[in-house]
Amino acid sequence: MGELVGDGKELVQVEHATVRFAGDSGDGMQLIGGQFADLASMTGNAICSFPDYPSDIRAPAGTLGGVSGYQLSFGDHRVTTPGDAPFVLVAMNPAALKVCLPEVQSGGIVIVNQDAFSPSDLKKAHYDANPLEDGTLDDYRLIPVPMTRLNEEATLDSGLSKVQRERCKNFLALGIALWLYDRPLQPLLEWMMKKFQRTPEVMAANAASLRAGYNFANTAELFRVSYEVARAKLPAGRYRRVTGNEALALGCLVAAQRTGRPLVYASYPITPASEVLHELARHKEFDVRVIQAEDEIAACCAALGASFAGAIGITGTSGPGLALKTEAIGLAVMTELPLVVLNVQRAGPSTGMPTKSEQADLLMSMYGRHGESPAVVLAAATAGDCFYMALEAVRLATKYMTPVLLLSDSFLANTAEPFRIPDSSTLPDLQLPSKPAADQFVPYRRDPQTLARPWVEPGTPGMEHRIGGLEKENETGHVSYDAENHRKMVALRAAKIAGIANDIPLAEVVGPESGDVLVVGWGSTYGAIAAATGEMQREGRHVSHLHLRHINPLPRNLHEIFPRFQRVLVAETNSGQLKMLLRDRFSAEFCQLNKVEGRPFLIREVRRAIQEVLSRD
Amino acid sequence: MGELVGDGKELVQVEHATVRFAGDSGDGMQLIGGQFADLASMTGNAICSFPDYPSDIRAPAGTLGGVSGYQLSFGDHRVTTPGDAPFVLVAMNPAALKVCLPEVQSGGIVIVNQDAFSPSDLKKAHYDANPLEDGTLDDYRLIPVPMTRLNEEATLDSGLSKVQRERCKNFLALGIALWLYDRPLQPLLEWMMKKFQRTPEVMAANAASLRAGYNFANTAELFRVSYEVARAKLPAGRYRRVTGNEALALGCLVAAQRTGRPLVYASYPITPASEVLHELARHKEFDVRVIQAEDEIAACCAALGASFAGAIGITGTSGPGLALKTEAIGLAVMTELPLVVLNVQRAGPSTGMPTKSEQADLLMSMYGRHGESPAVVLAAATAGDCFYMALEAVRLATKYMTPVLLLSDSFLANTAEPFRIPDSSTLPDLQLPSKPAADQFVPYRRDPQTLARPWVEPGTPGMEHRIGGLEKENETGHVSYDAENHRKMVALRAAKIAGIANDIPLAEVVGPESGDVLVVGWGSTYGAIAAATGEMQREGRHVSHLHLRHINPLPRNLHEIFPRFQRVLVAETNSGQLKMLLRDRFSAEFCQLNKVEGRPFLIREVRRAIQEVLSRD
Amino acid sequence: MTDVTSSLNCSESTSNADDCVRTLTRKDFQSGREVRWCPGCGDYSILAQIQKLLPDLGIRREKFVFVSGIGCSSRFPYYMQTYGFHTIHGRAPAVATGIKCANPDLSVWVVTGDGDGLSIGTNHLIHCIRRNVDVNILLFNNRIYGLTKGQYSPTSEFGKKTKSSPMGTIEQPLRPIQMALAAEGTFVARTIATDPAHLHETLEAAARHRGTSFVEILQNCRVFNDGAFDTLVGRDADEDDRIFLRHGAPLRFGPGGHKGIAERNLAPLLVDLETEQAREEELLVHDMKAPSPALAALLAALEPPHFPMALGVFRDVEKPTYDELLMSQIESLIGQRGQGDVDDLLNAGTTWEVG
Amino acid sequence: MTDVTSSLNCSESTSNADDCVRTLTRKDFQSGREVRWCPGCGDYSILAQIQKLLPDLGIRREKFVFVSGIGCSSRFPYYMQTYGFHTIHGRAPAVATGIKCANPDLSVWVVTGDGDGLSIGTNHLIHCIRRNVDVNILLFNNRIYGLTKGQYSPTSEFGKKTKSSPMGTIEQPLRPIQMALAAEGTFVARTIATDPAHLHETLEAAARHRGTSFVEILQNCRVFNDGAFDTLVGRDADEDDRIFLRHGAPLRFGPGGHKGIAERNLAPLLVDLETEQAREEELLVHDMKAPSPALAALLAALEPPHFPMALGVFRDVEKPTYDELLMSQIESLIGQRGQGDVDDLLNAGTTWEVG
Ligand SMILES: Cc1ncc(C[n+]2csc(CCOP(=O)(O)OP(=O)(O)O)c2C)c(N)n1
Ligand SMILES: Cc1ncc(C[n+]2csc(CCOP(=O)(O)OP(=O)(O)O)c2C)c(N)n1
Ligand code: SF4
Ligand code: SF4
Ligand SMILES: [Mg+2]
Ligand SMILES: [Mg+2]
Repeated sequence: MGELVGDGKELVQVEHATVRFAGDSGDGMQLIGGQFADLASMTGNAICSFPDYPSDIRAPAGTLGGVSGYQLSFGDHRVTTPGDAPFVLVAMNPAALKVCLPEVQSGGIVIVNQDAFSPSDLKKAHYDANPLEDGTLDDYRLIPVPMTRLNEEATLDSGLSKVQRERCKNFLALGIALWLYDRPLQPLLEWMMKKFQRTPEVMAANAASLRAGYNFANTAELFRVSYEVARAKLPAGRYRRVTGNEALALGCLVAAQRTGRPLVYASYPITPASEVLHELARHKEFDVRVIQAEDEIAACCAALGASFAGAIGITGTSGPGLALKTEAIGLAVMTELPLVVLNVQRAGPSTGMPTKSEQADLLMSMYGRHGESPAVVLAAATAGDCFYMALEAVRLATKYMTPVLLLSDSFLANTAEPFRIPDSSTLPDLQLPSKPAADQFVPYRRDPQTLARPWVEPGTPGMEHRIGGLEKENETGHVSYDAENHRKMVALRAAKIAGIANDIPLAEVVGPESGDVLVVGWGSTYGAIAAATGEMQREGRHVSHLHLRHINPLPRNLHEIFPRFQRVLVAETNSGQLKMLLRDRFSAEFCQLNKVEGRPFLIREVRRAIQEVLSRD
Repeated sequence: MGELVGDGKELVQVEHATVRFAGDSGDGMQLIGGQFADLASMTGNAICSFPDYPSDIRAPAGTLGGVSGYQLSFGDHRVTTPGDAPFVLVAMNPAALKVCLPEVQSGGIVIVNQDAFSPSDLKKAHYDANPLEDGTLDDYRLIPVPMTRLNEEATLDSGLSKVQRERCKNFLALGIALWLYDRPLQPLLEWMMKKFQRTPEVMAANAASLRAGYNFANTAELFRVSYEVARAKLPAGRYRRVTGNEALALGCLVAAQRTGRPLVYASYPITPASEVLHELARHKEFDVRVIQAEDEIAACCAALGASFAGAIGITGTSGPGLALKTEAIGLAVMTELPLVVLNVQRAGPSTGMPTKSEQADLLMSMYGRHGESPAVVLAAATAGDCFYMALEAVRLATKYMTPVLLLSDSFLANTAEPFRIPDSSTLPDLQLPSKPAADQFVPYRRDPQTLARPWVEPGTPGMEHRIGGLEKENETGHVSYDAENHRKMVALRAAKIAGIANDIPLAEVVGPESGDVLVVGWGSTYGAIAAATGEMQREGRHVSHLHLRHINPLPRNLHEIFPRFQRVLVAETNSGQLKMLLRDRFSAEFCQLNKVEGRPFLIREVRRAIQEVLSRD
Repeated sequence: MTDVTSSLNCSESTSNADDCVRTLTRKDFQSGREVRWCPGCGDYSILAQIQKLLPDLGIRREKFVFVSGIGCSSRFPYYMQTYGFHTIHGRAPAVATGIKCANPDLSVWVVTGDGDGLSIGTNHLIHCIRRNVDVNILLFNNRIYGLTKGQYSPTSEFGKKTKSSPMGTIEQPLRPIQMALAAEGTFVARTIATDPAHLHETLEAAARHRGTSFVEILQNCRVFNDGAFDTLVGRDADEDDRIFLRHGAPLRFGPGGHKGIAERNLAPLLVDLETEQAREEELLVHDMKAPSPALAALLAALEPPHFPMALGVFRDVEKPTYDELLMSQIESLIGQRGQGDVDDLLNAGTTWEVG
Repeated sequence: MTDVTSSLNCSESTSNADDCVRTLTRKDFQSGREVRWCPGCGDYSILAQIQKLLPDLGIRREKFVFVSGIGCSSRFPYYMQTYGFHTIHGRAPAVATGIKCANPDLSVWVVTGDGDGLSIGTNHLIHCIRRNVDVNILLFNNRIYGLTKGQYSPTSEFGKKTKSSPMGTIEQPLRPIQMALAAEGTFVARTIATDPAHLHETLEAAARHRGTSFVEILQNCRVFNDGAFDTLVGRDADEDDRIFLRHGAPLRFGPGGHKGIAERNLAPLLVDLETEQAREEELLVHDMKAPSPALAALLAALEPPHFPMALGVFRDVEKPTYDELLMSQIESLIGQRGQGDVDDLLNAGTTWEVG
């Protein structure tokens, strides 16, 4: 149902919308996407966005390899994914159109820069005919806009060079989108003021373009309707936008601050984990000591050495790097030192598809070490959760003197979502256990509660001691090859990790406490599963969602929950790794939803799987 | 029942006996142990032996750390372990007595060199009192022999130096043992002839010592009885003694020979795998190309490079080294090249107990790689089986173009047992599939039967192509980030490995085809499980044994076998790794027998576990 | 590289004519895959020179193998119509060693980067050079991590600001030539992608050398470290910043060769020949065969602003190669013992007959 | 190592008196664990000298950390009554880097072997030296893999017969000193376990140096490579086989110092001073501060039979250390921005209020 707007156009209420901006790497799509996202958030919508830029090496302008896109989804209720399919596509050139069109909803709106469809442009995008004319777009509402020309006119007397003016084009596109979703320009203009302080003429030109786009949409009657997405009821507070990698970096930094120890982050660059390194390198005022190591082995060893010396030692990487860290993680298990290993997963095996997302390192994180070598394994569920799970990783590592592997993935790393900024005083307390007195100190004498050994760093008078990778004699920590002692130590190391189950939150069922299907997920699949189960619950289906953030150890209460559901659907973007862990420990009727395509679940894929399971027997 | 022997002593028939020789590293215990073993074999017994020498760095003479022992078990029927507990201990000094006594059967015979029990000797062994006098040995039949003196007398006119003569002492001890078990000296004297050809006086002195020991036992009435172990009914043929590591090396060499390709064995030394490297380095006349690499990463990469170039590329290591090879093994998975990785397991985690035995690298072999990265996993059951499994590893690697991990362990590596020498013509045929014609060649076009891609090595005209670790486009092998293609390739790689189940032997049940308990084992636990289940079967229990040599993929028929038994007892020297794999795939009532002490199962431990399971409900 | 004569022989040529070495052209070495480096990347020029060089080596095309690690530079093999292996980060020299030992008749080329070869891969690079495995190693040095979008590398200059060093690096750069010399490389050279002629001649010398040839190629990363070598060659070049090494020739450089390098107490000394003609005979004379490492070490350390950067061959000496020695041990043992017989081996040592 | 003065201060001394640096003795550094090297192993003498040296450094005992990899040599930390970390094979320099960055006030020592440091660990060793992390690296070079019972190592001489090279190795040995110099080590020295005085003085110089100190210690493996260095020091020593480097002194050696080393075209030249007194002033003068690497490179390559092996300090120069620079960046940023405030950081950038 739509109401009449002033100038006779209709304003249609929608619950939710998905928009994608796409153009050449040089076109500034990430910038305007981010601005639209902030604006939508500031004006009260729930949002989630995902940038996808060209994989690795920069491709020539105008080619398919060079397309850079930014998709966001916003709505009047909780939005947990960037959206299955855009309703609006803004394409700055033929390549962008070609790459993105397949995902656009049929009947969706396609806004293109018609000035960028010259024969040579078309050729670069491998178009034989002009898609604006050959019927390619019949199923869509095509809105051709002479963006280049409009932008030129709008910025004519800005005093900038042609090239500089050309660069304002993206704001013209943004202006159109803002009109379409009935958004005010003011906040954006203010942001520009700040951003381009030092270059007022650039500011002016961008503002002119922005207005030009907005007004053009308004006057040229491009659209029969414009859309309104009502405010969402979000928890009150101050918000910012974060990506998963930003949140990981923030989490590590804040965690170290709360322990009162310096953070030593040792890492070797690798896609998609490098941003954590970049981010932390920028905050040395927090006594963050960043080591760019010569390789992942050195990075993990340096982090472990730092932990031995009393700092918060953290290392971050992705699959191929994790492979190289396993031996050092094993050393952390034997020496029972705190160590946090961030693994931002990417699609494998081997070098695989470095920029694509997958959850296939779970079993490696659990078992990818020789010998009986138990460690804590955690997984962040959302971009914002990366922050909290980093705190949790440091909490468990230091409290239990153990390596902790924290899993994220390429999708989480790049997804941006509004993050409710916590007041640091409300964050978990990471007080470190106090040291024993020198005359009480025995290197492997454990806290009866946690089974953790004392953390006594070099520099502490009177407690000089030696540790290493050879089996330790119980309590003394001396080297021991004794059979009985080995049995005991293997058991103690296992018991220590298992015992952590008593110190983590119980698993939560979202939806009916019992029913037909319980969808169990972990990590970045949270958004799609939450959306799919949420929808079906609203449709009255007996479908619930349980999301695991602690994988080793698992929450204590799973054995109570699983029996309450007819079937347990384990959904993960791998071939069934969590399923295997669950089957080993629980006897429920497990079904699987697996996707190994280097892409996250779509909401509809999860729905379909649940329906399929519901329709069984 | 005993019969009278000539000189009035009794000759007692026993089915089976276990003897241990122990002394200082310098005392030549390994040598006489080996000779006793050969002699027992040659005179028709079944045998199994295990040396245990000081762990790593050489300890001072006479100290506990310096004790070197050799235990063997021989009998009139199949012998599959070195024996739970020695019936006879020959101890050359107090340290040897102290280290070995705890394992000797009470009532057993303890032969010591009484000349080596001076106060200073006792002190080195941390004996406060002389165990020969203070009742320590009350539960045993102590036979003190003045070995040093007897040896001196026997070798007096050998013309050798005192030091050289001192070295003959071990043969004196051997002489006593041979008399005790009623063995002829002749074969041994012949062996000496050969062995000491170039030094006749050394030969003479050793022979004199040997006779002296034998005669002393005979005349000095040391023993009321001597023992006879009747011939065993063994498969006819020519035999030799092999350790697991020798058999691995032989297997790799012979396998390569049968493919007609050179063997490139690239390795970095590590206990307990180094002997494979040493052994292969000695056989260059078989065109064995041994590369001692700078580390395990290089070793695995060099072996893989060799495979790419058309050779049989094999690398060998133990746990810590396997950790470093995982990334390269992943590359082998993606490039679908043949690669054999030998992992002689040792006790972990981390550096652990390098000389001790454990089976705790199974899950790492299965899942210790990032991404969905399936590989073949095999495990040798006995020392001799190491030879055949090496052949099997090369067969599967080359036929299916896949990495194969072959697991052995420290116990198998060092156990020596008689090996029936095969006629090479009877060994499996390892013919390589023929290459496609140049115009037919597509790098990732698969054989419909095996799903293997063609193996075309550089140097082949007209088939130049490129491979690598990035995801491959189906068929062409070009780099591809396409989602659908990735899904397909992940599935194809998995299907290829799963399909191998049709090309491996069905699992065999030893004992009743159905019953109360099926003991499932893998790897080096074969001997103890076979002995325990064999005994209990003879006692009429409905207990059977199934031993897995192929772990990924598993034999096709397990799902038919498991239901036929009330309970399935999975026995392994780890915390339950195979059990986890089985629980994920089969629903039987699984019980576990796990031992993580750096030591193999004793027969009685397996028996006890089976009894415990039998006694349930 | 492979013995040239051995593979010139066309009698072993197969049906398809273009395999006959005489007919090979540059085009024969283009894989046809779309070359995917950034516009203006220095890698293009290196690819072009290699494709130009290979036909002249008299080696059959199927005998070439290009092995690389991971990095922009390491995409190289995909563009060559030869056998190629794009391996994992830093490990190409180890893979190449395995390839060469499996088939010493191949011409094996390693393409690596300053991160691939001197950060994660240093160990393999050094041991490959030390063993003198007969492979040609090309290290594309752009002094940055390109593929991962611009972190500093072990060859980045001290203080360089990058994504991972916002306040500037605090690490002294490694000098690839120094490392290769210290590992006693038998062929060690430096060239630059922007000087096609020098690049070509250096690559050819490397190809003709038996044993490990190590070539550092200065290469511009247009996107993340643009202009790093502009003062050496090209429009903005300063002739005082470079010196070309020529075996047996005195060390002269600068406009008109009016400058030279002498030595005092084994430290380099700049000589201005315009003002001090006399001292011409004091100039050091380049000797790439010098048995002592001192001269090469002196040259490897020369760098602007105080000295010119040396381009050319630092060392070129003959030593037996790893693969030769490996095969000769095999042959000599076969000579002694004869071709191994499996049954004899199985029956070796103490054996006995049962029933 | 740690700034001595800073830790001499006894006011911060704790109750247990023996922590006060003035009272420390050799015994204070003995862990009491039974030392488990083979009888006659060269490692014993190194352990003794270290335990003798540490009390004299004026550093509180709790500030010493010994880090090792895997090998006989790497058991070292267990015998020291200091903090110690017996890590994994080849990785000690990386672990030590983490330790030093976490607490720059510690005196960090790395103990490694020729296999641990120059085979599997080469990469970390080189990058640690290049970064000039303020740690002391002791490489026990026995030219063999001891712990794994006698395979050849990267420093084993060419042709050596070992368990893994029954026909002799086919690899040219690495020269540890050359590698350390090429990585631009700020302190590079060689000594030998059988000369306690020289060992002690070299270790002390290493300890006093700020930045990475690299010391190659020639060490006899009694069991698997006995006598490897007998001609250098001890009963069977030949004075012609060794030369002791002294800063500022001419390179003389041999009985009565009657021989010396000069140079021609940067190649070493043997001078017999008995026959050619005159040439005395031609002798090279050792300069461990030389900015050019040529002299050190020349000396590092000297080896019997033609030349003596050089013992002593090849290079000792001052450069800022990695850990200093790391901390100074932190301090300067705190200077600019003030101590970081977590809430400010969380609220940085674009934020907005909801509800
Ligand atoms: C084990 C592993 N670690 C890290 C990476 C990520 N990575 C790929 S290339 C590269 C560095 C590339 O730099 P360089 O070798 O100089 O090559 P360039 O791109 O500059 O040509 C890194 C860190 C990886 N692919 N694998
Ligand atoms: C990852 C790994 N690979 C191999 C080994 C086996 N290993 C232990 S020490 C060693 C070499 C020791 O040689 P060196 O460093 O010279 O020390 P040394 O014993 O001679 O003092 C090897 C290969 C190991 N422990 N870990
Ligand atoms: S990033 Fe740099 S090195 Fe990589 S392709 Fe682009 S220009 Fe070349
Ligand atoms: S093996 Fe060699 S290096 Fe090791 S402890 Fe014994 S003598 Fe020393
Ligand atoms: Mg680079
Ligand atoms: Mg050594």
